[in-house]
Amino acid sequence: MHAMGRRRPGKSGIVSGRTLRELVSSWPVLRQVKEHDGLGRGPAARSPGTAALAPRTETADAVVRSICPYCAVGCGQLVFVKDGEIVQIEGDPDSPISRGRLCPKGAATKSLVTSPSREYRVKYRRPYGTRWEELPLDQAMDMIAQRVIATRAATWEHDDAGTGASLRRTTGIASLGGATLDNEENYLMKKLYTALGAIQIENQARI
Amino acid sequence: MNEHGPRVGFFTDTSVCIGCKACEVACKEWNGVPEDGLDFRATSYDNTGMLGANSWRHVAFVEQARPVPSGDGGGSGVRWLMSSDVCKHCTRAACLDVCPTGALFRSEFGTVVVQADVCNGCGYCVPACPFGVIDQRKDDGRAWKCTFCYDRLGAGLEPACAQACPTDSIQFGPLDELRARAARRVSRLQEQGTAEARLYGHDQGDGVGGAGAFFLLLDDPEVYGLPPDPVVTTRDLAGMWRAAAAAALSLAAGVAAVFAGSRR
Amino acid sequence: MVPDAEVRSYYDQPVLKAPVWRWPIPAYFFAGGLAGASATLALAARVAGNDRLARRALLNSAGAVLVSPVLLVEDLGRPGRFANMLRVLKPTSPMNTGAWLLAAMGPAAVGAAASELTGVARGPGRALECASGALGPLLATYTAVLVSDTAVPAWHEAGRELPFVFASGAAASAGAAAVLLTPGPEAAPARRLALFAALAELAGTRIMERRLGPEAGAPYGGGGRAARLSRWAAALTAGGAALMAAGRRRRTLEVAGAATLLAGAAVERFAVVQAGTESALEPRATVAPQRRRLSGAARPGARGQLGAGAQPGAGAQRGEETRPSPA
Amino acid sequence: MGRGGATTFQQDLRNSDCIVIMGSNMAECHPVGFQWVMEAKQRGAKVIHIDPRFTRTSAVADVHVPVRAGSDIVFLGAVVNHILANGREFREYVEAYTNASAIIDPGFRDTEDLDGLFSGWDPDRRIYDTATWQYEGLDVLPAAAHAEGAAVGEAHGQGSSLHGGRPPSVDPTLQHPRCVFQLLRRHFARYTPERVEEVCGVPRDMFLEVAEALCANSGRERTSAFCYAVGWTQHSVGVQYIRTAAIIQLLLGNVGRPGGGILALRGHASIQGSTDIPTLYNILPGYLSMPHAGGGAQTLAGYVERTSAPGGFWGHSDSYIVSLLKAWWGPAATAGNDFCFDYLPRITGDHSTYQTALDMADGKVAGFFVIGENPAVGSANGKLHRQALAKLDWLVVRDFCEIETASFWYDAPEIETGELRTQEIATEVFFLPAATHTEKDGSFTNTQRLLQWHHAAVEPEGDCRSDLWFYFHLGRVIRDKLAASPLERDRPVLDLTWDYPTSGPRAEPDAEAVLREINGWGPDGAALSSYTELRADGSTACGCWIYCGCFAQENNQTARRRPGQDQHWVAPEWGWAWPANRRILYNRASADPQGRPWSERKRYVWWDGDQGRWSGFDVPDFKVDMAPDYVPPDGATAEDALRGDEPFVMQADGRGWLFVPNGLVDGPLPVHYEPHESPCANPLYAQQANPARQRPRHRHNPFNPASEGRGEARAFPYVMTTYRLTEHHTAGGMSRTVAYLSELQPEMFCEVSPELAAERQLVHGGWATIVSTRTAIEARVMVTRRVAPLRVGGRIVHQVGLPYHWGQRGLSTGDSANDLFPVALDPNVHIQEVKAATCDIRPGRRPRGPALVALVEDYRRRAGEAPDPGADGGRA
Repeated sequence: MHAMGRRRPGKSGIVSGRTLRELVSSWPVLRQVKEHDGLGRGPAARSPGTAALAPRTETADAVVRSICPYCAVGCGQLVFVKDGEIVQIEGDPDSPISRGRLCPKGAATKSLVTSPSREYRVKYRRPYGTRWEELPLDQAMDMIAQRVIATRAATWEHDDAGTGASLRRTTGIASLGGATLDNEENYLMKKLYTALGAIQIENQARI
Repeated sequence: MNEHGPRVGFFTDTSVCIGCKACEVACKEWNGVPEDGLDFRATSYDNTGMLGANSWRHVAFVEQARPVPSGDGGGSGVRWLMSSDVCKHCTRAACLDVCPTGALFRSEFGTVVVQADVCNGCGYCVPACPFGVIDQRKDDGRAWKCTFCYDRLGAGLEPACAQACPTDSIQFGPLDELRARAARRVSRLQEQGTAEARLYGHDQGDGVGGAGAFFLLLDDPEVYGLPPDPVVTTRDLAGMWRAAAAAALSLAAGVAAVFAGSRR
Repeated sequence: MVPDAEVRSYYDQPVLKAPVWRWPIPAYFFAGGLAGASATLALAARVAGNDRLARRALLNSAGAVLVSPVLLVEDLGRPGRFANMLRVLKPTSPMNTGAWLLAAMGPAAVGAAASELTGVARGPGRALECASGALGPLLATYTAVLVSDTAVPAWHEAGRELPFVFASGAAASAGAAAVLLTPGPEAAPARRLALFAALAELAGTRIMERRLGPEAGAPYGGGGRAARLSRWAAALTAGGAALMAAGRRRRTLEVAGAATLLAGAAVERFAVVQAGTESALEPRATVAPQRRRLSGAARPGARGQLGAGAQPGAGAQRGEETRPSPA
Repeated sequence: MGRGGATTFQQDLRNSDCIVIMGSNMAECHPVGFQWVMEAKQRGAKVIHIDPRFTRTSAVADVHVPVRAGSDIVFLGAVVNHILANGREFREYVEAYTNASAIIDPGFRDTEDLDGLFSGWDPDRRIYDTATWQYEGLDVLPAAAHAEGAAVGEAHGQGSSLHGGRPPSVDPTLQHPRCVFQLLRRHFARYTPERVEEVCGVPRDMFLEVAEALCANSGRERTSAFCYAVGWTQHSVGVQYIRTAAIIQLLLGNVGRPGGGILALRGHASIQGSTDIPTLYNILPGYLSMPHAGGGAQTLAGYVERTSAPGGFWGHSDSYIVSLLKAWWGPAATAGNDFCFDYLPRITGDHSTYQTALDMADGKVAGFFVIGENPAVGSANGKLHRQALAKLDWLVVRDFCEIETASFWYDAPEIETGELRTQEIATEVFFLPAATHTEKDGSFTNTQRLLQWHHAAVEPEGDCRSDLWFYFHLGRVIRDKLAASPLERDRPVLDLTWDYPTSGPRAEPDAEAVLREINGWGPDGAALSSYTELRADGSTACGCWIYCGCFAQENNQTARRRPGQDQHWVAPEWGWAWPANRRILYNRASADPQGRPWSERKRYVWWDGDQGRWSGFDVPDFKVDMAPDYVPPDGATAEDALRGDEPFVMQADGRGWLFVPNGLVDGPLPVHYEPHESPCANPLYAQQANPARQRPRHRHNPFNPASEGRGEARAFPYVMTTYRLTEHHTAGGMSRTVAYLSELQPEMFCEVSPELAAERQLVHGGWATIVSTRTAIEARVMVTRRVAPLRVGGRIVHQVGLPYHWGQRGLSTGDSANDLFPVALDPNVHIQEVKAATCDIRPGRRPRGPALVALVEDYRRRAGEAPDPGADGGRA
């Protein structure tokens, strides 16, 4: 993205399609005299594009309060949005923990959430398959739900054969992950898995 | 001083730098600076190498076998220097002086900025810089360097690197204030026994008239890849023009001389 | 060479950035020199009444001056913005000064040459001839200032000698080029100019390299590319001069000598530019003189004593870099 | 001390007079939190970094102490010994606030008596009978419950529920030979500075400087803090590392005070959140233990009896569990059916991720969800996990990018070596793209128990969805499919309260509605504001009792953003910390028994006589109106059973535990054991390694031989340790796909000393192959003095440093260090030992294809599979 604001690249500083008189009067050599910048190292040399520069944070449509997704320090982040796209993520000066500062990963959060490596489509690999296939999301959800129900039924243990103690569980389904997720997500996972009787539920707190 | 307030600058206190490179990433993220190659350089934890068109911030890492002072459990005989290098925004800037198109200009904040919509890639600033900061970007042709976040300054914001720096090693503010603060910091460090602490680029009498981004270092500047006594080349320009004039005159005289005496 | 006090560096990496100029720039230094000196030669010949020599020299100058902007624009990162060279008037920038100079000199030489060839508007033609002749020497030597006005030791420290090297080179080129185009006796002054300038160039280059000293002048000695180019330039210039001298009677020898002299002048420009690249990439060339300047010892090679001027606490507790050399 | 979380908060480090960072590389792994350490240093605090390597933390620390990986307890134990031997403990604090005076059962035998074991060790079942560890005169749990007791104990936040309340016999003078104080003195008597030099490789005077710095910076006027991370937890005796630091901090009186405490530095954005509301097998939300199949926990009453305690807030475990059941099963949960307590599945032992992986490798697990994690690279013994994935019927992976766990079937290292063939892998794989934190609402809980809300900035694109969306709709689809089912087993699913409002084109569930359920509501449906309002009669519902109050007054307290500059330094109005927005736990201990601050300089929470309540900078971690001189009447229960001068409100005896009678499975006191794989014999005891450590034997989990008896392990003579770099994030899934981070650390490398490089002809900048019995990996070589060889037990031990961020996917790829490590776990929390193991290292790149398997086989032969791999040297 053009670092110095939106200017049509390649358009030179002199010729900008305005009236001849404007053109001549904007010629920096003349401005060196008018603006007392004899050596042409100051304001006279400034191009109209540079003068019109404004930071993306000022021209953004919205600023959203967020928290860095990387480590557990919990640094405050400000997410700037323009035309439905994230244009900048930087530290939140109001955070009493981070005071507007970030580490290299926190500073790279915009690159993370807009990374070209991100996937946007469901990918499906059939058993013994050799390549990915596409799959509509709702069909994938249906297939996963079927498999949960089928596996659960096939591996259900109502009670312990030996002691007769109630088990009401399945050891056919396991889950791993949670430390990078929200509390609300962890809650629904634990609630649903427990109701399904799945007990091999784990996350990164354990590694 | 001008109507935009006092000249601003950076004071980088390398004694509190933890080499995290947040400055490098925050700068690239704000300015859209391209990624600069994934090569392992085996130069301690520095895989950036140096400042350039695609690295406007560069954190240097120097591992030193430090003679273990007796008694002081100062650690395991190792010292690891870290420092975030940046364009110096010199008071007397060679790149600004030599730039033929006015792409480089002294901003109202006292910083030195390259205008990407003016630069025609003549490359003159590259060998002129006594710190080896600015460079031409391959396949783009133009010269690039730290702009001191000129667009952010315009809106009263702090440069991206200074805001991100976790330990406030990079401090942004009015240059005079920073110089006073730095002087206090270096004398306090020296009192606490860090005798090797010294300032670099703070002295307005040096060869570039004092840097707009100056440093507190813990060893000689060249250990960090910095020139010990940089001088703006423009200081000697007048002498060069005199020599050129003399040469021109001797050329003219020489040519005239060959016609002396005979037409043939 | 007495090894200097151990020069410390950051993993032996350069302190400066190597110049980014490619072949068109030294080529332009040669063309610009030729154009400038030829214009002066043409004026001198005209004044001396040697119209045939003046006409040839003027054509040389116009030809070279036409090639110059093509070379300059070719080297630009953004050729489409060449006009930005005249966007400001900056006396602190030799390249800006040179651009204005070329903008004046170019049309003058070309105008004079056109008037010479077509016979039209001989009056203004004469005036342009005088103008280009007068501006010629500056065009031939400003490029030396451009190169010296950088941080590169091999260039900056040669600030006083390089203009003479470029001036003599230009003169030799102009003389040789004139000889090529003007068989017969009218070329005598040109021949004398070529010989005299060639010797001046050889002497000038030697003086420059010696005055640079062991660090700044390093690229010219030793086995590097710049040293080879410099030796080739000297050989061509000396050879060309010898042939030129011997060829007083035999036209083919004279032509060969002129061509060799031209080649020698061109190669010398490439040598100087290459020397700049090598000098910028050698951290010692930048750091050692500066460190000596700080510690008050003037002579190169002197032990770097920690003089009064040193930074407070400089090196008081110097850690020695553990710098395992990369594979 | 009673809760599973950091006792202090990061900004409080500025108040520390001395900060010991051990088991953590804080400047690299928590750089922005590290600003507070620098703030303290600027004010004159002494910063000490104890780490096998000289890292970026050491570079700015006042002192770096190079310690051999795996010998931390010798160092910390010697600090305890230094405190006790020189009488440097904060006497009044220890007497009033710790169980130093409690007298222990006469049957107790210490490791000094049994050469490395405590009394009650059952070699066959490899567990301890903890009966002899109890306070003298207390009734003891029936032996049968032990296994379950262990599971229960471990559930209470790595801690500490005591059955039976206050110790009957105490000796306030701390002289009685069987009182905790004397046991402690005797236990650590042999942990001397000389021992530290011999075992840890730390020079004697450097150890004394650290010990003295801690002692000099403790007491009334000064406080010291400890910061730790996985450098401690990733050991087979990891929990005991933290225990030793807890003992030091209790002896020095630093717990509950500003600038003191123990700061646990978690690695992920919400790792604390994912143990508070645990996607973990052994606990329910709020650290309530999962009911165990054995023992008396069949009924709700039996469960409550096992999990509650006569004193302390655990006394209300009935109202916590009932409120949870009401939140989950709503109207279906009635007093008549034990509030659906029977719906809860029962656990029968260790179902941790490594045990599951071993079962999976044996084909016992059919379906596997992997949500924002990358076991193929992030878990120890990567080959085991990839082999296990190949035995699944179906696998669902949700992440931003196609991580190694999703692509194992075509680009795992085992595909290249031929150990796995794509066409023979039956696993059906669903990869579902996930929304990032900027594309969904929700809260993270950071390392200081602070819940902070992040707002969605943009809509997710394409098929990307939040995990809230995924699990809500998966539940909805499953409930639709089972709607007509008559089966008993489907009742828990159908009776579930699952009617969260959804909005927008993608029917995204309302995260705040879920948070409100977590917060809980009362009989009138209004959001509760404190867990003290929870009732056991089913009139209240609460998804997680310790989070009760995060939605007080019907507004999302976690979304509070009053700027730090507009509040005092504790900044209570930014986000919401559990429990009850307290920022320092046990802060009653920042005042003396009479309720007066120990000193003006360290004033924090104190008794306000006039108003008759506790006040200060923070929410008091105490019954707010209980006077300091309150003495509980007979028959008082829960927190009312505690005295006014007992700050540890989660403990049944209200005191900090120097000695842990219950709750830990490998000993009431920390003991130095060598790592599971160590080149050194245990210099202190015959018992080589932690007897209770888990070392599952499996064909995919071979072990390097422990040092044969007292000799040296020939094949794997070097210690290897893993760690992180600032520039990458754990297994690299969120950093190796980002150009600006990958270019900062582009390739996998190992760090070796110049001496080791010379010994093995390793070329700086070149390549090396690191080998263990699991596999061999390659890495670029970084020769550096920062990884010093250590003189240990009279000989040189070399260490190999391995960052573990790399894998085959992403912009920056490389071999994964975790592949080298075995599955050997801490018995309390089942965390793998990847901070210390043995290896060999050789120059050059590793062999490709089948030749790699051949190299590893050769090493296994040369190492001579010991008869009982991982045998304990002298003792089984």
